Amino acid sequence: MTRKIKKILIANRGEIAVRVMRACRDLDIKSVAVFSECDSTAFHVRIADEAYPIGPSPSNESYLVFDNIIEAARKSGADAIHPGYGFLSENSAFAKRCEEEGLVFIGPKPDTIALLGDKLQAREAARRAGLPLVPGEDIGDVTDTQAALAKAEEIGFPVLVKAAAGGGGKGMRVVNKAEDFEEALQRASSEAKSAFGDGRVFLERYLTHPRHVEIQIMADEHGNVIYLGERECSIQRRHQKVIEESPSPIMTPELRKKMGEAAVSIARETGYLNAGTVEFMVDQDLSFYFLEVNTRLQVEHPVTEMVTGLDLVKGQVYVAEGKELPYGQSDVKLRGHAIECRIYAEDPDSGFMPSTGTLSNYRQPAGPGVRVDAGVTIGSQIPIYYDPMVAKMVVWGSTREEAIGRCKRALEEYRIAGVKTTIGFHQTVLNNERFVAGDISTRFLEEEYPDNKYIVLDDETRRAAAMAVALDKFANERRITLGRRENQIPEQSRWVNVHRRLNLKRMGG
Amino acid sequence: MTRKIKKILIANRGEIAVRVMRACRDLDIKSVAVFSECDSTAFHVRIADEAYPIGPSPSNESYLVFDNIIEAARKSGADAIHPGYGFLSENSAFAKRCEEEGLVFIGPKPDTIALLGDKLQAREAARRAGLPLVPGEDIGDVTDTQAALAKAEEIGFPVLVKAAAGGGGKGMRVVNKAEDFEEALQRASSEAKSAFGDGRVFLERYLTHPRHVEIQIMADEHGNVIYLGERECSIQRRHQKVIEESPSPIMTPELRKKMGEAAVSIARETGYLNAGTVEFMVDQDLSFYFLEVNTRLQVEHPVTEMVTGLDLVKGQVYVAEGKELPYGQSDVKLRGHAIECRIYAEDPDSGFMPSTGTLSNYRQPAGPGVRVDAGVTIGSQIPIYYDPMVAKMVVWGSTREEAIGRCKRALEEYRIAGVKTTIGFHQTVLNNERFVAGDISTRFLEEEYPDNKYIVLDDETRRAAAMAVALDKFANERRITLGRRENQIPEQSRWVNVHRRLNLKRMGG
Amino acid sequence: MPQHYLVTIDEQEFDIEVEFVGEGYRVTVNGNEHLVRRFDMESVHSLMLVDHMSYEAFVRGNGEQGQRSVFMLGREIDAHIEDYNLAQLKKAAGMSGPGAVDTTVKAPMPGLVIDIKVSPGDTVSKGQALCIVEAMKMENVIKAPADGTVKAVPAKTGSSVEKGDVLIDIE
Amino acid sequence: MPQHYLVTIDEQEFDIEVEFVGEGYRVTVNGNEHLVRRFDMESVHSLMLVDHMSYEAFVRGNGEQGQRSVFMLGREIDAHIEDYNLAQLKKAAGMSGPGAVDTTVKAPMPGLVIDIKVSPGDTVSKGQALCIVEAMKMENVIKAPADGTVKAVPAKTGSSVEKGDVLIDIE
Repeated sequence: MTRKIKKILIANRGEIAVRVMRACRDLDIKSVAVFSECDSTAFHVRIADEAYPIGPSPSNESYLVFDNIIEAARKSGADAIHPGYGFLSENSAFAKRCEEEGLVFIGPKPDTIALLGDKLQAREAARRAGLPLVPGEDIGDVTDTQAALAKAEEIGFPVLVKAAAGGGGKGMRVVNKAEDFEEALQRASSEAKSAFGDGRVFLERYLTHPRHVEIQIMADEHGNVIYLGERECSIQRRHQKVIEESPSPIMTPELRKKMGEAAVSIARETGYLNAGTVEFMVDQDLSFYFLEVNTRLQVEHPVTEMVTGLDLVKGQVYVAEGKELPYGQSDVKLRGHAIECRIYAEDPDSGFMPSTGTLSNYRQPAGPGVRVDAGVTIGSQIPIYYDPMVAKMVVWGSTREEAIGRCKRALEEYRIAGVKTTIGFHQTVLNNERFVAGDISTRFLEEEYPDNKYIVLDDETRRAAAMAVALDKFANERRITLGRRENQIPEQSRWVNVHRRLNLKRMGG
Repeated sequence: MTRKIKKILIANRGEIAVRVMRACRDLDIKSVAVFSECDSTAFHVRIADEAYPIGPSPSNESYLVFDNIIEAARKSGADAIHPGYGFLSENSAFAKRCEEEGLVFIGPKPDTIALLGDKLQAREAARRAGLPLVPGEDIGDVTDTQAALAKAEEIGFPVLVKAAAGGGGKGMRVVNKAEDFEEALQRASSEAKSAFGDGRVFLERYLTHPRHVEIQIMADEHGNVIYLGERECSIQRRHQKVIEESPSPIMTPELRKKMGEAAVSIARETGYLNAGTVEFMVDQDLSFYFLEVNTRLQVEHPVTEMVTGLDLVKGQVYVAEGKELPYGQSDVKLRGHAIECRIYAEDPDSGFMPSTGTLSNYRQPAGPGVRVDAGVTIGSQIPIYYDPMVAKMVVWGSTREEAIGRCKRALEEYRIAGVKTTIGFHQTVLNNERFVAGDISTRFLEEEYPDNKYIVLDDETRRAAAMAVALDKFANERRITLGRRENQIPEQSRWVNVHRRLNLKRMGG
Repeated sequence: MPQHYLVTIDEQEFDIEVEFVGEGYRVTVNGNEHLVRRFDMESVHSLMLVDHMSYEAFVRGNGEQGQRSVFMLGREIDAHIEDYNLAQLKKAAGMSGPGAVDTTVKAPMPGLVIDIKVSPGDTVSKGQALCIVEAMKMENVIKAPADGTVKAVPAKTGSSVEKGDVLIDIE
Repeated sequence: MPQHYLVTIDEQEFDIEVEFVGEGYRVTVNGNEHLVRRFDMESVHSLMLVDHMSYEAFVRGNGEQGQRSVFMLGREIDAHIEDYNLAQLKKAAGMSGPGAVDTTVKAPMPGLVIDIKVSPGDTVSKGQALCIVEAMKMENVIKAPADGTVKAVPAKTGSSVEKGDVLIDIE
């Protein structure tokens, strides 16, 4: 049974809201923005067809409040809700609420979200679907530390303690030896309890140089499940991806087929619907292990779009309309190489400390092979309430080498003033020999930059910057001196003034 | 014999200078800008590694002066010159001068440029290469109008009078009947004489509904000549292309092969080197006729780049280095569909009258499938001296339908304030049913918009614009009233003020 | 206090009343009421939420009194605004409204006059070519805005003109 | 009249003299002379042609006297500028230059203090975690900028802080 979606409310903000709205416009579907108090002039509000306020700035008073979002959907007459990523995107209760309200939730069914959101249940589903798992054990009761330690020793150190309900590195600990185990277990559990309200943890063997490789899947109501290649996401800081690419430098057609089919298996096992991502760890011998399923659109979906030529958000809408996917497995062909750099308002050299402020300048790179999905524009404020990602810069090249070249060019072209950003960090990584050789793992950053110092300026840049500072001061001092004389001239454009000043200088002024 | 190019001077300005510089940066080659007086802060100067002044604003005192450009090349230590399009790009004397100065001219050999720049000689070369020609005749001596009329009658009216040295519609006349022939002949010849210093003309049968379809070619020093698909460029105003796409909606694989091989034949016949374009007219029965060869990079080259995945400017540099093309004919695979809209600073409803000024706002569209090659940024001035094109907006979609949808979205996202532009014109054409159906010819615009009125506003937009004007006036009047009260508050960011004002309003202010 | 304006776009008239209310502005357009929230952004740039419909608009004066350019949805829209009551008075008095034709033909951009096709005393009809101005390497034909008689021709062939210079005077 | 500055970036010192000359500025950096043309663009934004090398640079003060942020080539570079002679006098007098450590630990962004790991009287070493501030859904560890002894702890667990608020005082 198909239904026509005419208006979609996007229950999100920032670049992903803008991304979904662009797909809506491409499809001639109306888009509805929601915004908190500090987001009233945010870029996603400006791009939308309609916009509704949903409460104060903190997300638990706005973007996370079911009622406010449902009310905005009612008022606007939206017939579907796209949750983006983060916020309510993996909240099965919200998906269920949408169902009850007669709104199409663009994502999997609530039960699937609930099942795969529980790491232990997801692990079980993966086992049933025949996916390889990292050797590991469930620990029901964290009070019996002796039994837990026995299990850890059975797996063998180093061992990873992970929260069952976890995500984003919270409630996670690497334990290198038995003596440290008990404390790590308790801390992981209490962290998980405070972060997710669920203190259950489990143990996994800790792979020392794993890659994070994930498979994009797409499933419709008609039983079609396909995979759309992989993404290599090994460059991580604080267990968060910062650079992603497709294809993975280590991928072979055989491995892609094996991993792709494994991803399709767990999707079938769980009755998966819509877009999703099956995450794997890949060891140095190219054996791979199931990690988890993300039941939503990923931040890094554009790299897949650029190599497959398919629009994943459009695909999500088609599937949500009950239609059959317009392409089958054999239509998925990869072309070239794509790399994404997440541009965060953070200071890389201060442990990626968030940086807030107003973007007094913002100019995106452009030209061949460059796609920027941004949530900001010139004048935008970076508020303290939300994730500090301002944009994703994605480049495509016919080869990985070309993509890296274009990526470096585009990073140099980026102009952001007002906040510190991760652009310099990306420039450093893209020039790193190991990265260029594709020799990476999730431990890449800690191995290559043990002192967390990423920004290295060459002499020429440093000297030019010093000159810029001196000239700025000189010009300001001179402006004060010249002030009285300049007042005689009626107001003109700044440009005319520049040329006039230059002419004065030419005349020996 | 290969040579390594380390530094390229780009003898051009605007978007094409920026485009070539981006390719240089991708290749780790240094780029050198040249600039006239009014271009000292132009975008291409800001993107370049180095920049040299070459004279006053009029192009015949700067961008067209051989000596000034050669001197800048000398000073900068550039080893090659890329001419872009326009200016010196098809000037064989300049190409020769570069050769003499030991600089690599990135383009064909001087003799090839000279030969193909003469329409009569080019026609002869095409005939030798076995290309189909529009029935037509050379008229040596325009003083013998009786002989010329006899030739015109032999061809059959309507007949087209064309300047041998022509381009851009100058020295061109359509003659529908014998009575009008003599005057048209004289006017075309005198126009050609004053524009090109060469009054020779020739006659061609005038096709009533032809398409303009051109083939991109690339040739190296090792005898490899390949074609990279076609571009449909039938949407023209004043004989200038404004919307181009690839592939052509009427193309079949068989026709592409035939036209592509014809293009390769004339390239081989003329010893062609580097990138070039062979232009054809295609009649309604899909028969095609040779038009001319453009011995340079075309404005519309990005649509070819987007469907082939190949970087043509990089290809030009490889070939100029004496290397073999890194891809053969069988590697050229077309994927999806690309459309380019040329954004001119012109008023479409006043006969595309150029519009000058300063860009008080400039925000480019972005997101999936959108590439913008711009020669401007916020604050840029559009000077009166040069071509008024400010940017090329190019979109890619997996189908023509998807490309059109994205194109309309991207045009709506464009924000340019300060000059009139052709954005509204493009929006109109992209919504035209005949355009959507691919039913176009070079007469499309005159047939569909006989009164030259392109901008049609819908009621909703008109009403919203009226409200914007009223609210702007209201707010300005109020600001004057509130002025004194606001002065009490110390300077804060404009954003804070907005929120404060809004709160005032909420409190009944 | 509500303000009352007459806005004209493409000869279509909008009778608009604006007043502050608690959450924004109440804007009544030809009798239909809208609630509008409006946010200033950079200089002339604003975001309007018209009954929740989102519009980015840039409004600026374009030289003459009451004339405005609105940049919206990628387009530039020409508009004219006037105090409503004043406009009614003018109409009653038979004075020219914003739709009336400006019979002074001005240079639309800086350039070089390369041809003048009329002389004082000539009768011209709307759309007829009056002169040719070259700018940006292109010849731009300047046409008569209305039927009339050429009164004066200040422009000279071969001379440079600035934007706004009077080329031809028609009456 | 030439001006003489001392600019410090990453502890590297640049002795810079600037003066107007016919075509732009003569800038002497650690004895090497450069000809620089400089164009103001928008507000803090400028284009420099340094011996023809093209740089777009944005310079702005970042709060404290002499501190500057330079936005260039996609990066933000921290710099300090001082009158050259004044800087030499200070050095001679043994006063702290720009490289000296600020022993007042301030909140680098607005946020919520969720943990304080030191008390007055504690000895701390450079890089040691002092407290944790949550902002943008992330916990940010604030570390000691140098070895020293905690003098005072104005920050309180559970309280909000604004950017620049003093968290910990070290001596």
